[in-house]
Amino acid sequence: MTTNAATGPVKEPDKSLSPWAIARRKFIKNKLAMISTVFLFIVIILSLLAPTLAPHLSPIPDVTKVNISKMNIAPNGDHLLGTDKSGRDVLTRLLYGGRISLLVGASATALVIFIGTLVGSIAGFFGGAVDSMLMRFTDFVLNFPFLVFVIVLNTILFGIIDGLWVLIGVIGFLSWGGVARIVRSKVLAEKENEYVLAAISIGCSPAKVIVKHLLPNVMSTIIVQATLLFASLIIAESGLSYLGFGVPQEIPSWGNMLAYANEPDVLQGKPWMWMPPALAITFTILSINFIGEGLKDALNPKSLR
Amino acid sequence: MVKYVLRRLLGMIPMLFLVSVVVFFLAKAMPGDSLSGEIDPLNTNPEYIAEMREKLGYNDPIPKQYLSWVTGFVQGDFGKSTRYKMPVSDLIMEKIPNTVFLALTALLITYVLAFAMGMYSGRKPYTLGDNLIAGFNYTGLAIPSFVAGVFAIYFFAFKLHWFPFAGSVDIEVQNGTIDYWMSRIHHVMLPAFILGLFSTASYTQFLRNDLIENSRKDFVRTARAKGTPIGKIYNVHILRNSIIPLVTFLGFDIAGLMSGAVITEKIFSYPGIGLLFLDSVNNRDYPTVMAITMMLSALVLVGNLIADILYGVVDPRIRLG
Amino acid sequence: MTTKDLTEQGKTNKERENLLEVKNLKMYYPIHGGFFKHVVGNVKAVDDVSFSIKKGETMGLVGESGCGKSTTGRALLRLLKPTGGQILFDGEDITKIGGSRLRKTRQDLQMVFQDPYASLNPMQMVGDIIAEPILNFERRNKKELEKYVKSLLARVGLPESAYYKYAHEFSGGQRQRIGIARALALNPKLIIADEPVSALDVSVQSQVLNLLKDLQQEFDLTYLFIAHDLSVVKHMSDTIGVMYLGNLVEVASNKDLYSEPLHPYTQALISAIPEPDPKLRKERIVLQGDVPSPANPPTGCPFHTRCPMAQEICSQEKPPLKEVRPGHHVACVLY
Amino acid sequence: GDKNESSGDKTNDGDKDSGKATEEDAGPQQGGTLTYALDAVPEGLYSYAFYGIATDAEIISFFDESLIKYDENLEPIPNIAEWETDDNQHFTFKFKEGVKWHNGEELTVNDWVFALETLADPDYDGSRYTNVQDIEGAPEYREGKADSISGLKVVDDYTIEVTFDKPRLNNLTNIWSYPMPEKAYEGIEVKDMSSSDIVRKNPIGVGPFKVEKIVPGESVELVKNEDYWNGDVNLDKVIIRIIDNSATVGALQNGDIDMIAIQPVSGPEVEKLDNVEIVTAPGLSYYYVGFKLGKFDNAQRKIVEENPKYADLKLRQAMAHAINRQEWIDAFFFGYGEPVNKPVPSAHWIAADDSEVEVYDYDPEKAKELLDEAGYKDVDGDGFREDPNGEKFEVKFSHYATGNPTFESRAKAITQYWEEVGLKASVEMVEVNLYYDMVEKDDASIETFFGGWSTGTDPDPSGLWKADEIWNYPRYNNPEADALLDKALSVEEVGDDKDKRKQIYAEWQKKVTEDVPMIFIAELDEIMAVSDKVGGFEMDVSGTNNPAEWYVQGK
Amino acid sequence: MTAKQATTKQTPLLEVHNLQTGFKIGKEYFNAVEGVSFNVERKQIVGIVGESGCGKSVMSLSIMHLLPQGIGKIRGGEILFEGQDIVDHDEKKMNGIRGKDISMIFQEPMTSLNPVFTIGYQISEVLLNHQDLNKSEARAKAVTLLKNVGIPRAEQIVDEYPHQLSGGMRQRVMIAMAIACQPKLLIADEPTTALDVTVQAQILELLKNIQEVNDMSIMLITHDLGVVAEICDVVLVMYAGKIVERATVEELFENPKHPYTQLLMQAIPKMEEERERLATIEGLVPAIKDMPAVGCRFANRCPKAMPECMQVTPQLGESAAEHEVACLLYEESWPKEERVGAR
Ligand SMILES: Nc1ncnc2c1ncn2[C@@H]1O[C@H](COP(=O)(O)OP(=O)(O)OP(=O)(O)O)[C@@H](O)[C@H]1O
Ligand SMILES: Nc1ncnc2c1ncn2[C@@H]1O[C@H](COP(=O)(O)OP(=O)(O)OP(=O)(O)O)[C@@H](O)[C@H]1O
Ligand SMILES: [Mg+2]
Ligand SMILES: [Mg+2]
Ligand code: NI
Repeated sequence: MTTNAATGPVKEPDKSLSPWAIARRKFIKNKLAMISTVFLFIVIILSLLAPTLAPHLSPIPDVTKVNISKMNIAPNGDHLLGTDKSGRDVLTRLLYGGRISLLVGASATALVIFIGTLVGSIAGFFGGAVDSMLMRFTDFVLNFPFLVFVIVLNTILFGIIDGLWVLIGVIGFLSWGGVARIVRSKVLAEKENEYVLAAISIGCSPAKVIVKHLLPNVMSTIIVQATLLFASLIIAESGLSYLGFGVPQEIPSWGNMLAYANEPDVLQGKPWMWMPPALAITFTILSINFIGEGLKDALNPKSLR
Repeated sequence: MVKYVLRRLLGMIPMLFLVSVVVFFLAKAMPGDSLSGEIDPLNTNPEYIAEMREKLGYNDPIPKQYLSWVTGFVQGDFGKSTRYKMPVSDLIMEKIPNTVFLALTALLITYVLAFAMGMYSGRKPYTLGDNLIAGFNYTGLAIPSFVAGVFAIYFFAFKLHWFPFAGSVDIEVQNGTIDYWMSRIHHVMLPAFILGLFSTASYTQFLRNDLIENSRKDFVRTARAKGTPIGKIYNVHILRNSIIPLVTFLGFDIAGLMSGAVITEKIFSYPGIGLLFLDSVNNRDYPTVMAITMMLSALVLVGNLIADILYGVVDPRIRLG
Repeated sequence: MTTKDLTEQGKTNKERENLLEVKNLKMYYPIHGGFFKHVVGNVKAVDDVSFSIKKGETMGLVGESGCGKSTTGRALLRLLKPTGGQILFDGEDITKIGGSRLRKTRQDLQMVFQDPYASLNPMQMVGDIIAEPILNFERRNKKELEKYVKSLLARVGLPESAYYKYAHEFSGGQRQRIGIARALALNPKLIIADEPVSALDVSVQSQVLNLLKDLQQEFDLTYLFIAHDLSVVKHMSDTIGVMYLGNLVEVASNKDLYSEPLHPYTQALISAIPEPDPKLRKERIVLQGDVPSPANPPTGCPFHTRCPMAQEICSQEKPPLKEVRPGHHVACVLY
Repeated sequence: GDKNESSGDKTNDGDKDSGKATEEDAGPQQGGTLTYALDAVPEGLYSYAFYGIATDAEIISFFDESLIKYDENLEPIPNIAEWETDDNQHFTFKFKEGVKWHNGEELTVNDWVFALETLADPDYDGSRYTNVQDIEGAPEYREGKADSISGLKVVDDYTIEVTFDKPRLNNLTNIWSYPMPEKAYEGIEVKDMSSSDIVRKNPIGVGPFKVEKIVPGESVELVKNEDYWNGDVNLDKVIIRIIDNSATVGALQNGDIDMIAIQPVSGPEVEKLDNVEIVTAPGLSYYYVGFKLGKFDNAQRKIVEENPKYADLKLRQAMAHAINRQEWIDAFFFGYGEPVNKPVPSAHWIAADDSEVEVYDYDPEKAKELLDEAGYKDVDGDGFREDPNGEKFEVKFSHYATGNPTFESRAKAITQYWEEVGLKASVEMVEVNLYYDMVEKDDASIETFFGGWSTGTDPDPSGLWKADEIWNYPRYNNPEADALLDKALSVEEVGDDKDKRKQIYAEWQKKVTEDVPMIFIAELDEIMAVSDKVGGFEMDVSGTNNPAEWYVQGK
Repeated sequence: MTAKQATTKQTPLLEVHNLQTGFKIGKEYFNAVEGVSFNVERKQIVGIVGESGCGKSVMSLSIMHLLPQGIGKIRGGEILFEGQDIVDHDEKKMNGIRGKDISMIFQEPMTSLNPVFTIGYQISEVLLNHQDLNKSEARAKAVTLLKNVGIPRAEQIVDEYPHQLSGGMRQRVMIAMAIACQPKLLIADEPTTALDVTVQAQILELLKNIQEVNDMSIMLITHDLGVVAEICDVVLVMYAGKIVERATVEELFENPKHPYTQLLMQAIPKMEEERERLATIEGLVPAIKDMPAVGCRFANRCPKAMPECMQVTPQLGESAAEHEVACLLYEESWPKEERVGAR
């Protein structure tokens, strides 16, 4: 029978790229995204290495100690970015601050993505009453004006739990609604594809259908959302810290460092105190956004079907 | 349509109820007595406090307290501000015009700019102009609004003297005159721009991408096959489709801008709801905090409703009924 | 193959018996409306459909888009929960079962889907796609499994190297073969093929049709073959059911249906098919209008709105499916 | 207690003599507009009887005045009214004639009676009843047992006799000295007064400027009061603007604002500006580090428990010696302040001389010695001292947190001083409102705490220091000290003898400094940034001079 | 049919000579249509068949200058419409032709209409583009047109939106739009593929009628040989960007010559005859990047392929003969014994 003959392109049997591999290739080809990735990577590495690097970069590597004799020094050979109003080295604090800002951004993002994906995929997959219930709840959470609730909750929980985790928890709990909605709508759309029916028909349990079939296909959306969220949550952290409702003041974070711009003397007189964190935030966000764009292009499902 | 709106409004009630429960318990969870500004904070006489607590119902069971709070609330009695010693409703009414004015201006600036830039970029993607606009957008998205605000004051107010650095109006002009409104506009421009910066950037980018995407749609080919000039295709056929999502953002913006105004109002000392809120949190003025929180939550709901209605209006595929 | 047990093997030699029997199957989709998303109506996608398929035979199902073919197929596989009626598979009513019982039944019931581009998970390797159904039911040695999967690939005409590839690297026809291999993996008794060739070019369509026929012989499969193209259905099936607006309007053997279509709809349908022969240009029965919405079906005979032979009574009474000749059922007042 | 808003009339350039922007000028000019800025939002209660925060008072001071004012020694002197008393219980006040409210009504003693009765009214929702409660009959009036205050006897429109319940030396400084325009309040119930337009929108007074327009939360426009009773007003107009802290320097530099009371932190930046001068005056507030020595029972109004952790005097003394206050002040207050050694600001007339009190200068060696003596020694070699029982010892220091990032570092700096003498110390930053709540309720987590007091013109420190006062946050409980405070107020003991009174207060201050219930850290200057174009401005410990005397040049 | 009467004297309505259309992939252009030549006579229905991806749509879009901008480009050849070469026409000139002289309908009636404008607006637009009408006249005409294409309730439908119509109705609207200005040529790119058979029959009927009434020519693209047999006069069989066979419809079905055509015909199940097995064509149409430079493009899938097929590019005769085929089997110059003659 003729149909028995192999019909595939037999020429190159080893060429078999997974969709992820294809996305990776496309991403690597995207210059802007790659530069941004490298930049972000450097920022992360520098932040992680802060304790190791600090002694080499500054004569006063302790970020918490107040050095009355070294306050408000403009950038010079010893202090490359100067010192702040507590006589702490700005560069050192910038590195330590990166840890916190990135940690807050990343943990809150992880929390948001986790809750959002869980709720969204369950609602989307099961539909019906489960869906309406979960989506009502989502609407409910989305109804809280973000900034307002973060401020209120943070004020309440202040001092009860360690400040940093309060912030992460509060931001996380208030922000997952959008992700849940997007994941739900993606799952709904993806569910229309017959491979989901196929998976059920071959005996996959609902959990397996969600985890093994739906989520990998929704993952591209989730990843892109995650990058956007990561960026906006870093901004949220800095904004809240700027207003005084964010990371506890004793912990250096970019937002807390930026809060110095609130001081009447700093804005014009001592730009070295707030410029570095402002630039660090701006460039980090910029690079995350570019990475997000790159991922969006790379993960575009149109390239697969 | 009217029926739809009514039904939706009705549907908000359970949601508002839940929000009110949450707000109530949050307020209860805050240190201190939160529901009213009636207790004189400077009077530390224990008998006085006990008497007032009894009088104000703090010793009632929680559901009863909630009930009395919420009934007051429904009747427009939001309590009395502990800080300003005046009814919260009056306080809010005093500030809200400013915030609304700010938000509307921001909205206007956002949409005008986003349309101008988005249309240009969408029609001429990958050109120099598009790249410049993209550069502006990415910067707008990456700079935290308070950094942008602080910068803007520094340059536009202090260095260039183009705009005032604080306030909502020049006090010396007569209320209601042309000068008065000019002064208000003059004052609101800079904060409104900063407030709308993020949306401007994201809408521009959104419109651009949507235009490009829509320009690849089949109906564009149909229009070309009809002999319709390309300019008209963009300005009518494509734009009309791309506007739909943008217009619906409008609804969400309403609430978003109001709460986003917190930071902007603070930086520009612009006396609106945002500043009032911040001030109230800082001063533990719970009745005000609660009222504003409730108000903004309700506004989110209304915003969603408006978004849905607008959606129905601009998109013939969605019929409201 | 391996999973097949002996008693059943014995049965196939006997007089052909019904493998699947569908009685009064109803499948309504609720229409949600209003703020509280309550049910405001039903799309009667399948409304009281009965038929049966004999072991080893092919039942064809034709009808226009939206007439409920896929819904029927999916309901049979219990991918949907039927609103009413009975589905007897191998004598067992599977309408009400659930959980692990249902999953067990699905071993014997498999489906080939319409859209070759959407029915394969783009994130899975072809090997995993085909192996997955097996792993859902039993643990298998990895090597052995791979061998088995590769043999299946070979059987559907794909190279072994396909095992490590992803769906996006294949053409529509090849993907459809992968889908068939997946359906075969569990060695099912009944395969529901939901428009397996609609999305394919004629040249490729013929490959898939040939393959399906070959497999039927080889594995003694029973098919429910769904298509909107009457000539394809005719080519494949022993009996053919014609659906219109959720109803089965005519069921007959392959030959009878073509030579002697009874229902006016079937007649129109056959006449509407453009024959690839310019000499056969003939006067056709061209139906007016479109298929009405199943959310709001006409009263009485569902076809009366477009029927050239409609009578007064047609708009009032819904004619039941009657056996008017041996093996030839039709639902029309004319008979 | 923030009652330091009365204006003085004598210049005191303070020790930071960069002020006196006006010396070389030819003389006051007429006309022009002055823009005065505030960096906090007023609450909008524009009446002395009802306002809550100093920002509002700053605005009120432009359009209303007190009957009496204070000189640079904080001695009361006549303003609108003069007084006589023989026994510090019965006073006769004589008002100036022809003083007019902004609505044209003449100010009479009835306006004052009206004010006092308002404050004593049970419906009064302000916080100033304390300023009338000592008048004879006021408590009865408040309880509704009388329909007038018996201690007030109107003789004629310009003369009134006031009787207090008993003679006190501070009766005069304590009594409410701000009349309210009775006519303007006509028809307004006391309970509605604070929300009435006359308080919020169209306030009137007897001061040099009239309120023209208020934009809530943003600005106030005042115009010259042509009928001002006390001489000519130079300026045509005063605009008060509310600005954000961070805009202060820029706005001053740009000339957008002419005057603003600034925080020390802005000082150095403002000093750099060519067009702005800084005028300072000693303030009436000081910062301290308190020790929680006990617990207060609110119901019994007494200290019921002693806190053992800081009971050791030597420990407290050592901790005081450990802090380098001068360095700390220079670092965080840029020199706009001085170390303070006693519980009374130095500018106050009752302040004892440093030689009369126990002074704890920066002396880490002494501190270590004291700790060694007290048994706080490092026994386990971790670099920090353990307590006399050999248990780990850690000083917990609480400081309030606002958006201000320097608070944390200044708190941290203090703990670092302690660590330098071997005491392990940690900082806890607590949100400011919660903080005072916790301090007041003697929350267990508060051990040592940072605080600031602003004293009023009334020299009596009882309210902050006596064992039965809730505001005695350290829970300082020394009956001898309390006795001294009582003695200083007693007419029998002291009579009119100011020196004697001061002497008793000095004794009290010595006692307090010996006991170290708190470490006195710093007293701060009041700082005003004033544009070069402003003339006639003066400021001393009692406040600024009368705005009527201010003027602007060049316009 | 009409075709034969019209052929002789006049110039053909449309003459396409050696048309080459390419797409930019990466930095290079690859031809999707490679040297296609054919004529469309007046009042003729020309059918174009072929597998998916063999360049049917690209060819028709080339004629209309509707190739995706910046990606697709006509790279050579001539397109003579009524004797005038329109290859170098700019957008403006083309706008004068599109919708007026040549119009086009597409496969997807669902997406080809703008979802946010009323049917009336979209039909009026083409009228306003080309005729001197005011809005109400255009609207009135739109109603008439809708009636002409057999839409019931035309007065109401003009004010409805596309989503309110079924697929068949939308395709009728598309047709109404296409014939609004009585074009001389209608290009229909798979107009019935997305439709059900009964609706397809309606649409084909409609096209036939309209063609007769309006005296226009139709280029009908389809992959359904049944449709071709149904209404076409002349058929072009395309494969991989080239025309491999051209014949009148009777001739082609009677006597298909090219192996590709033959296989296509044998691959479809027929109603009237019982066939156990269907013919199949293994493999796929090559992607435009992988087209062989020389040789017959069908050679690698052709069961009758000879070694020479890989080296010699067969040419389609340009004569107006009734039946032309591009296959070496029919080249006169080729050894006779290896040639497959007519059956
Ligand atoms: N999930 C669903 N919810 C609501 N209605 C549905 C759903 N799925 C199908 N329908 C409706 O049920 C009817 C029958 O659909 P079905 O998919 O069974 O038709 P079909 O005969 O398979 O058509 P096609 O040939 O287009 O595949 C259609 O009107 C369809 O709109
Ligand atoms: N925009 C494009 N970019 C790149 N290649 C394209 C593009 N459009 C079409 N092609 C290629 O051109 C070739 C011909 O495509 P075309 O759409 O003309 O095929 P077709 O014969 O119309 O097929 P179908 O029957 O599927 O419509 C295909 O190989 C296709 O991949
Ligand atoms: Mg179907
Ligand atoms: Mg095509
Ligand atoms: Ni075979």
